[in-house]
Amino acid sequence: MDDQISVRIEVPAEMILLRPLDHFVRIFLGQLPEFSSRDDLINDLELAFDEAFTNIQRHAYTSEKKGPVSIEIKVGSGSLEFKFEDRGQSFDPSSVQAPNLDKPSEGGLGIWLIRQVMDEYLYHSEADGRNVLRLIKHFPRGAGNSP
Amino acid sequence: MDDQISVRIEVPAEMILLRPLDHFVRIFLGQLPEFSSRDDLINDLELAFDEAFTNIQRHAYTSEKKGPVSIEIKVGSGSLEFKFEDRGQSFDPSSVQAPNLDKPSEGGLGIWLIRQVMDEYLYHSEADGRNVLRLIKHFPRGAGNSP
Amino acid sequence: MEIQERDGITIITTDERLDAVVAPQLKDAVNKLAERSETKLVIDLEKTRFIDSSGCGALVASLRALIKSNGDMKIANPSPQAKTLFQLTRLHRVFEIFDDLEGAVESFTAS
Amino acid sequence: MEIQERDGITIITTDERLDAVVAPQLKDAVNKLAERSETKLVIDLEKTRFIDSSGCGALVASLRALIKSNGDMKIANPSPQAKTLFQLTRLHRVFEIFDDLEGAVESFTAS
Ligand SMILES: Nc1ncnc2c1ncn2[C@@H]1O[C@H](COP(=O)(O)OP(=O)(O)O)[C@@H](O)[C@H]1O
Ligand SMILES: Nc1ncnc2c1ncn2[C@@H]1O[C@H](COP(=O)(O)OP(=O)(O)O)[C@@H](O)[C@H]1O
Repeated sequence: MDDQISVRIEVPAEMILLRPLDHFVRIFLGQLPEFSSRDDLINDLELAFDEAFTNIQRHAYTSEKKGPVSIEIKVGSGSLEFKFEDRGQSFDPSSVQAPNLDKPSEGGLGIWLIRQVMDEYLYHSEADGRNVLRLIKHFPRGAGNSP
Repeated sequence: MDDQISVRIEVPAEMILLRPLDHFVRIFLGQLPEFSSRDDLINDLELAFDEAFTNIQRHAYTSEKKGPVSIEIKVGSGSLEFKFEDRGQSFDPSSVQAPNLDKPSEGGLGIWLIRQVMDEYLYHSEADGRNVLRLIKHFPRGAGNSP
Repeated sequence: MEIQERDGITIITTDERLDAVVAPQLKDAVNKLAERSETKLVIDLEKTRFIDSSGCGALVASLRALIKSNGDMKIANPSPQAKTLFQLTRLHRVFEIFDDLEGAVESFTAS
Repeated sequence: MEIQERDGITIITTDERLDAVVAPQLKDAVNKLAERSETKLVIDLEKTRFIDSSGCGALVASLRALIKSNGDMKIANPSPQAKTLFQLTRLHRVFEIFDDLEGAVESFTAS
């Protein structure tokens, strides 16, 4: 993991940050050789990132004034990780029911979508009040060249 | 300064981060009511940000492997600040000569351009090796409405 | 987001992104349109590169509101990302989706 | 960045940004073109929304390399941002700048 590149971003979990962050992720990943001409993969990763941030904005911080979210993006030679830390309401992802796709509803797709496009959805809460969400995607080395 | 919004970003000072960061800044500022329909102002701010990051990438870290840069973007009710911290080579901005615009050359425009579009260019080095660059722009409250 | 009328059909052209930022706006606009019964609406995604679950939710809510007042909704011009998302969520079986705007508009006048 | 030839005139269409990321590429490409004497080059900025000082530097270097081998360079389609930047740096007095590609191309054939 010598050629790992890592980025840390701390923002308030406000809706106004969603688009700047999504664009950052998309343009950053789009420049990595691993993802060149892999628009489908970048779309998936942007979606997972977008859903995770939106959930923290909406569910971890329910009051008007939003708390902070700390984001880490790590790209290694064979995998990518988005790590989100918030200090809001925690929850138990295993208790969230999968959506019934035969009865489309207005919500309840976020976590399910993240799990569809990422390989791992790992969530835990620390004693100091931090909730840590890690989304991981594995890809073959040189995925960009052999789609 | 109650409605201040602040963002922190830590990245390696690599060229691959320039575009993701520039886009983040552009889209973030573009959504703030202060800058709505002020493309000229956003262009100026993107340019200042771009030049400051490029200078750190190029001059503060001269070796192949780049060190870290920590960026803070703060928007208050009447001003905006970009703060950059690097741990590389320091320099004395007051010793940098203004470019001779009658003899166009390939370089030497960066700091001058930043000073043209921002109100303040403040640079100092800390004892612990951090070099701190603060770029400040003042704008009238509600600038967006009365261009 | 732009709204226009053409021969009794309303066309909403969404922006580059149909995400949590604009989903409430879309729902509000369609709820207003649905006050009139039998509203025929086309959502033109031509400019929309990216849709998330909030965007999908707004589309589901929009269709539902229109059907309640005997209207209907068609979708035109999905991007590759939108197509993938509609397939994944099986919303392609819920929405009537057309590759171009004309097809969506004509499907109303034909019926 | 795209390079094409048209009636003995080379046209380079730059991407959305002409910044430190692509400046070396542009310089390399023009240096190669300048190996041939009397190269006529148009830099078409139609797609370019944003230029920084590295982009300006690459344009200055390009003009210089071409003139050295008796060629010339014109610029077409500057964005509002590019116009402002060229004025600020007074490069609008150094470069021949045209509002559209045709004007730039014709300025070569006319002379
Ligand atoms: N980051 C989070 N923090 C706290 N609760 C969350 C978080 N993400 C999801 N949840 C909870 O899980 C539920 C399901 O989330 P999701 O699948 O994204 O659908 P939706 O957001 O539409 O409800 C949410 O309604 C919320 O109660
Ligand atoms: N952040 C920085 N850290 C160290 N040195 C710098 C920094 N910014 C500028 N410099 C120095 O100041 C000089 C002038 O910078 P600038 O006006 O941006 O022009 P250029 O980058 O084209 O040389 C640079 O050549 C460099 O020596």
